[in-house]
Amino acid sequence: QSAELIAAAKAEGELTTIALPHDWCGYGALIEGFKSKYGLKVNELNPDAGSGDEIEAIKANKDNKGPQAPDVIDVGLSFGPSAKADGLIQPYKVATWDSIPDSAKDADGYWYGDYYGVLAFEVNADIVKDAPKDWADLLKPEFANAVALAGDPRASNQAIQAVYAAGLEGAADAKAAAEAGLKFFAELNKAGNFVPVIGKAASLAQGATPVIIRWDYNALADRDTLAGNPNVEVVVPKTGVVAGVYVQAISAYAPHPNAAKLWMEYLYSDEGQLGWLKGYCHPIRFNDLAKNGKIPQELLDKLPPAEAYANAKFPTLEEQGILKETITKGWDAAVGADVK
Amino acid sequence: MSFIDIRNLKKSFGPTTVVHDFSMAIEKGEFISFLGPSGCGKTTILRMIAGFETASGGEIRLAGADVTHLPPARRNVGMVFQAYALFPNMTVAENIAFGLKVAQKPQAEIKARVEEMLALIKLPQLADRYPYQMSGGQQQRVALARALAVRPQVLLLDEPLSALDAKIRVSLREDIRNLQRELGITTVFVTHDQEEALSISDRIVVMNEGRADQMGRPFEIYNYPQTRFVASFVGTLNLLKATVVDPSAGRLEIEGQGVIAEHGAEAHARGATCTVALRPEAVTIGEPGPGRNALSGLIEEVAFLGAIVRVRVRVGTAAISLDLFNDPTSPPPERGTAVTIAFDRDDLLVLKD
Amino acid sequence: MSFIDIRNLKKSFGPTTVVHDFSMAIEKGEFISFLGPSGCGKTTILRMIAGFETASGGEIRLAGADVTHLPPARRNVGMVFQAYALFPNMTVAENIAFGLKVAQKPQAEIKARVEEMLALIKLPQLADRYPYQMSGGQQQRVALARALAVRPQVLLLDEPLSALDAKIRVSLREDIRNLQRELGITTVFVTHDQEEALSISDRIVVMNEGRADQMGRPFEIYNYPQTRFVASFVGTLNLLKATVVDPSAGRLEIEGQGVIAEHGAEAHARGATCTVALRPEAVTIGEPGPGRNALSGLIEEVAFLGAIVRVRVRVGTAAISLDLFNDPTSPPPERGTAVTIAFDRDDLLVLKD
Amino acid sequence: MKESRFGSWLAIVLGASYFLIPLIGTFEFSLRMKRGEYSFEAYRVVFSDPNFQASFLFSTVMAVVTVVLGILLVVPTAYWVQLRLPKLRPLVEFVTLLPLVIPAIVIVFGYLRLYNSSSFLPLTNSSFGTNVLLACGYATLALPYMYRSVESGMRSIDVRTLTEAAESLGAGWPTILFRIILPNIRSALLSGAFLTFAIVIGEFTFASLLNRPAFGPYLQLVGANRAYEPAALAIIAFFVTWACMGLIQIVGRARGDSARR
Amino acid sequence: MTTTAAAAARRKTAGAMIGVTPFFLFAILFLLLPTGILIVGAFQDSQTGAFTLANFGDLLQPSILSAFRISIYVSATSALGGALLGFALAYAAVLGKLPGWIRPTLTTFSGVASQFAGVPLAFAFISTLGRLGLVTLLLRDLLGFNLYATGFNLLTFWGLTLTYLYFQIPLMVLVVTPALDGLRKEWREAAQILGASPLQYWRWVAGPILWPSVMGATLLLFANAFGAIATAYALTGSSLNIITILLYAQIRGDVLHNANLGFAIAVGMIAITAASNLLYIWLRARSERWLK
Ligand SMILES: Nc1ncnc2c1ncn2[C@@H]1O[C@H](COP(=O)(O)OP(=O)(O)OP(=O)(O)O)[C@@H](O)[C@H]1O
Ligand SMILES: Nc1ncnc2c1ncn2[C@@H]1O[C@H](COP(=O)(O)OP(=O)(O)OP(=O)(O)O)[C@@H](O)[C@H]1O
Ligand SMILES: NCCCCNCCCN
Ligand SMILES: [Mg+2]
Ligand SMILES: [Mg+2]
Repeated sequence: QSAELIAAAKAEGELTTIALPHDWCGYGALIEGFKSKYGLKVNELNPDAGSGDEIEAIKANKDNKGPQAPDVIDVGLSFGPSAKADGLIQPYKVATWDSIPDSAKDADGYWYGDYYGVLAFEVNADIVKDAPKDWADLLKPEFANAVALAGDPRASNQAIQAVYAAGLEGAADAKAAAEAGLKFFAELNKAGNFVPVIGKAASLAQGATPVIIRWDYNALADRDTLAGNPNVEVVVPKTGVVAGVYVQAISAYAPHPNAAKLWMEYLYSDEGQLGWLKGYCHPIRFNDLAKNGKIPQELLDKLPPAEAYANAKFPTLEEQGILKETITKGWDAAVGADVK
Repeated sequence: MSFIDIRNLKKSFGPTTVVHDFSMAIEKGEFISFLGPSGCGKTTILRMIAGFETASGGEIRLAGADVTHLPPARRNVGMVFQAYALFPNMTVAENIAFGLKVAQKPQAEIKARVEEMLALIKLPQLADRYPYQMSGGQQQRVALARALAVRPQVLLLDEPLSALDAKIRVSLREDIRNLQRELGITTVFVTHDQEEALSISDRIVVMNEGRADQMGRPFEIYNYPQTRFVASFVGTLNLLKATVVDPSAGRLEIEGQGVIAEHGAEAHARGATCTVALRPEAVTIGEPGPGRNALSGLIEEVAFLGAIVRVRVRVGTAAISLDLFNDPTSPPPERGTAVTIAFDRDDLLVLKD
Repeated sequence: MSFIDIRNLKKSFGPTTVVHDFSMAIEKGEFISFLGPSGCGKTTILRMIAGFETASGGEIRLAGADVTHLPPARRNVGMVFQAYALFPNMTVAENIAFGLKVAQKPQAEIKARVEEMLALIKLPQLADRYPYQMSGGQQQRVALARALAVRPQVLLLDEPLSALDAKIRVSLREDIRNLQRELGITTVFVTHDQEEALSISDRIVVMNEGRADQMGRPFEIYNYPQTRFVASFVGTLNLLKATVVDPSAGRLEIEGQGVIAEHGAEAHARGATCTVALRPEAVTIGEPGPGRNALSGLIEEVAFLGAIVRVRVRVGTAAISLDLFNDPTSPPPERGTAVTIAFDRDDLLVLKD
Repeated sequence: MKESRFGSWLAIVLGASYFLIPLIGTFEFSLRMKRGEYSFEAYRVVFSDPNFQASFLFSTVMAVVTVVLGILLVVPTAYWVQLRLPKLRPLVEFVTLLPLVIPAIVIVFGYLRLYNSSSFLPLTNSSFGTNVLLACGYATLALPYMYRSVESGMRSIDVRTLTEAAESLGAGWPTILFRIILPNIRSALLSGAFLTFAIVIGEFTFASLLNRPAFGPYLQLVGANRAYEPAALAIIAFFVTWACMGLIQIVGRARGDSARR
Repeated sequence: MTTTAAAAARRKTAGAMIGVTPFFLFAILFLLLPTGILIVGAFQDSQTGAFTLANFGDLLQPSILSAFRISIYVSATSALGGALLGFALAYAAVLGKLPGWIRPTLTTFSGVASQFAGVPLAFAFISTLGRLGLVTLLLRDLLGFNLYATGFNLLTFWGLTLTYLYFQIPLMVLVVTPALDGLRKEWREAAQILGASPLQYWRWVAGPILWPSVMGATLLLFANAFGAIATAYALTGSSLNIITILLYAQIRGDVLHNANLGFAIAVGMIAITAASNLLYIWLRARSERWLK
């Protein structure tokens, strides 16, 4: 990183982030690392925010230079292009730009993929002796009242992808997969296996949702947090492996544009990328790092086996649009409880 | 110019008009009583003077200034409410001190005044009670003390003594009167107690259905009522039908018995029917004599009222009440006794209408 | 056995005892009045009879049954509250009908009774008003009607007429009395108006600081008070210091002027000082004569009270009030006139203590 | 009398069960942080964080400020509406209900558009200004509760008569409001204060998006993806807030306690 | 009325207007203007920002309509239940002749509980009445009673309502206590002495007097539940189609994000609140003729 950028960022003195839960992809450690490395202050806005919030926060703070205006955002893939179209983000190409796969970045540098993971089963191994290995297993009677999503398929990208993943195997296209996924959940629900609660570490530990379908990195972080109480097993299903990519961008109205750029440099440096990996997220430069042997073995050992990722499906933007349309609209009919 | 000048005051609540065209002028330092039947508008007028009710018409002037539309707090008018309206969150002492505190009087003065007031209402030992801990009469006295404490220019008292027994009532009314004289507070006093109104007032306004029927000094009001309403409302007047036998001689007939009226008969035609009024205290049992009329009748009812014993005598279809002084040694005649009653000719009032 | 039997009733609010050891027996159909200064405990006793206040001691029996701890609704007692307590959400008619509705009387009967009651209180035109739309006196009458409408066995009236003018008050108290007689309702009536108590009651209880000082028929209470408190509270008694000159002859000296008392002097020693009582209505201006005492003095104050004119005469250091009947044609002597006053020997009451 | 007391006890006992059992459930879970035994480990973790105290203190101060602001806004309004402007009542009531149905996030984004550093009222320019904005936001959120409590309190006293009595003694409206009306609607004010206090202590969205170090964001930061700590925090927050209210109650009671009917 | 009297009345009103000015100023600055932005947004196209009514047209989608319906249903049920039970509790505490400490304990507790919502509340109920909840297990193990065999399920409409009651009841307690305090003891006494049973007293006297306050409080509860999101989201997140979840999905979510449609939904919610407010005003006007 250029000394110039560091100096300019230091002059700004602080960085404002939004929607970065500390348990998410190792963000807690990354933020700490950034702070101590560059001596900048980091304002963390609403860690609970969704991608929509992040976009709205930029809009709302267009004219605000105060600490309420986010400098950087980390949003679901589809939000990148739309934010660009709305002029809410500004282009910046980090030093390691070229090692980011083209499929995961905007050619002009407005947004760029940051990390990905696959949907996995997070299992409370104290309760579930025999962890499910594939989607079909979830339908077994032994998983009565056990399976939860980590979000609401009408609102959460993660949950939508989960539905998609459940129907992916053997589906002709995204729409078919989405429909199959809905059918799967309808069955799961009918079988009494589906628990319509938002699965969380607490409900997992308490036993209300012993199986949660969520990003593997969240599941793995949970496993560490819970530290064996209960024992958590993270299983990537045999089939229907879906990967989700989030993208990083700098607000067009960033009050601290240089700090934002520095943050991007930090995240996309080897150090930053490994930071995400420590949080069990596959950084976007994973292959580049792996190729260059920059990933410590003990980090690799903690990840699910690489072959689980081998046939991971990265839905395209277009496919995402179809999923969103089909699943958000179809969900209520599939599993929603109606009130007479 | 009068101190309080009320002109053509009107008040309607929706469709019902409760005060019609009320006018009166009150001099500085005067003590005026409003006397009138329940619901005739006394409280309403007081509330308009105080500023709590907006007049529907007319004008109120205080010390020369038109205050018809001034807010109450700026009229320097004190008021004691018919329903006490003590502040429930304050002790007796705090209630009394309130107006002084608002006026930012020095602490010492407030303390002294509160004590003085507590002594006046004879409740020094209750200074720290809350309203709910007191009897009705005690609350009423505190309300009075609270209004007096600020020594307003104008004091409006809405039946301030109604919950008190005769003894404390007489003593308080004298205290009010003295304080009022001493400080020159112009006072309007609403009461339903005639004796109170008659004994304490400079002038009395007798009200009837939202109008002033008569204003005047107590003696005038009592002895020379100008309307039938005043005559019957103030005191316990006997109103009797009489037939005019000889207008110029004042000869009348009541229930077939001849009487003579000193004045007033000449206004009526011979043979006409008229109403005559007779005060109970003017009538005696027995004691006829020259210049007096006598009627014979039957004692119908004897009511012991204390100093007075009220006897109702039936004369034909008419009932005549008369007052005797209580005398334990010679009790009044029993019910059913035939008696002759008598009264001076000039006590027989022939009414105009 | 009496209908209402109150034995050794006590009531304390925290540290202060407001009713001490109150006992009395009331016969069925009797009309009893409580008379006593403000704060003496009248309301408290009524509330204990009704069951709103728990007695701190003693017992209340109604029709033979111990009701000391029975809830109010099961005592079949009616009550008119000092502060009216009308239901603000109901019209006048609904208020009056309430007790009948509760008793599930037929609609037609309720309607008839309400109309009857409205006529009784002379407010038929206000049937549809809400309490806040009425004057104080009107509200009080409604409260009375509401209690009377259910025709309870026992009626407790806490100053039910205090907000009314003399005229309607007299007429209402007669109505109450008639209804009470007719229906045989046992009634306890609290009033601060002596005339009212004296005229309406079978018996009167004079209360003082939570105790019954004297119970008796009105005539007794008024004319033969047994304690100094009763003597001074009921009526406007003149209490004078006298020196006993000759006990057996009843010769006393008041302010250096000799008088004779028919009775009571013999209880005192020669040369002793005693208190004598003299009712204002027993005293006349002038009119000395055989069997009468005379004192000379100076007229100090003349108060016009309506039927009566109250004159205060100063005799040495003492002030003696006397009552004259109002007579417009011969007004009372002016202030400052020297007069001789006279009274019968047997009107001079020598008190014991 | 006996029966009615029995009914009351029954209501209280049933109510207490309904309210306490879920708390007990949460509490039980919060003790399970150490495998196979009950411990206060989760509490230790929570209490050992210095930010816990700091953020709770910040929120407490905000809560007190908000309570005062809320009272100043609502009491005069409810008073005049009751006394003189009954026609405005529907409007005021509707306005006070709005914060319940408008998502907080919409309101706070609205604030950021209106009071940002380049607006006519650049409240977000300084942390003091932002605190002011936050307090206003909280007062807005508390408006429905505060207004309804105060309104039902005012309805229960004779506002008109008390006002007239005070006016006739020369009191101006501030005196009437603060010396007469306020003390007589104490229980209503306490209700409103409690509600406001609890809202502010737990509020997350406003504080977070305005970037203030409040307790709500702290809870979120610590708790979001943990299992046992959020339970412990919930219990702690619940009881600490309760204790604070007890304190408010005592302070509120100190004056004029005996004036109860 | 003469002109001067009318002028005076106007002036009095104007004086009072000044008194309510701070409130309206505040409401405009911190509530209405920010909300106004939202309302404007509801009329804008999400892409172009041009004026459109399409967002409102979108409200007519069956899923959104049914979400409105379910939200109203949940809110109304929990408001009525909360009002009833909260009133009973408040009554017991204020008028139930209970020991003095009960009331302050209850009101302070209610203060906290009324705002206890969202994830912690959902979790508390799951730990209590979920399939592995404390009570569920106790019933099963001690009494051999299988709660879930009765068809009970926490994660349904009734479960949500039961959970909502946790904050609705205390809210009712707090809002209605002052009104209960205002019941004068003379009214009760007067009713008693006229022979009324407690029930009759409540039916004819206390009930009608409290009715406006109770209705107002119930409306507050309704709006409170109507606008609630966190609890429902955490508890029955993906199974119950309530309107706030849809609204949040549009303005906050990771997927949908059509803020303008979200705003239109919010405007719809405001309209429903306004309608319930109107209903309340109408009901109250009918029951309050006796008030000044
Ligand atoms: N708000 C109102 N709406 C309708 N009528 C009313 C209202 N307030 C008072 N009145 C009527 O106005 C008349 C006058 O009332 P006001 O209170 O002045 O009487 P008052 O002379 O003081 O009587 P009282 O001696 O009984 O207190 C009464 O007939 C009363 O019923
Ligand atoms: N709750 C209370 N706490 C303390 N003292 C009280 C309480 N209620 C009444 N008292 C006192 O008890 C005494 C008797 O009150 P009560 O109301 O019976 O008087 P009363 O004879 O009816 O007087 P009034 O003629 O003034 O109505 C009074 O001195 C009063 O101050
Ligand atoms: N910025 C990371 C993607 C946003 C997801 N939000 C997670 C919220 C956790 N509750
Ligand atoms: Mg009056
Ligand atoms: Mg009394």
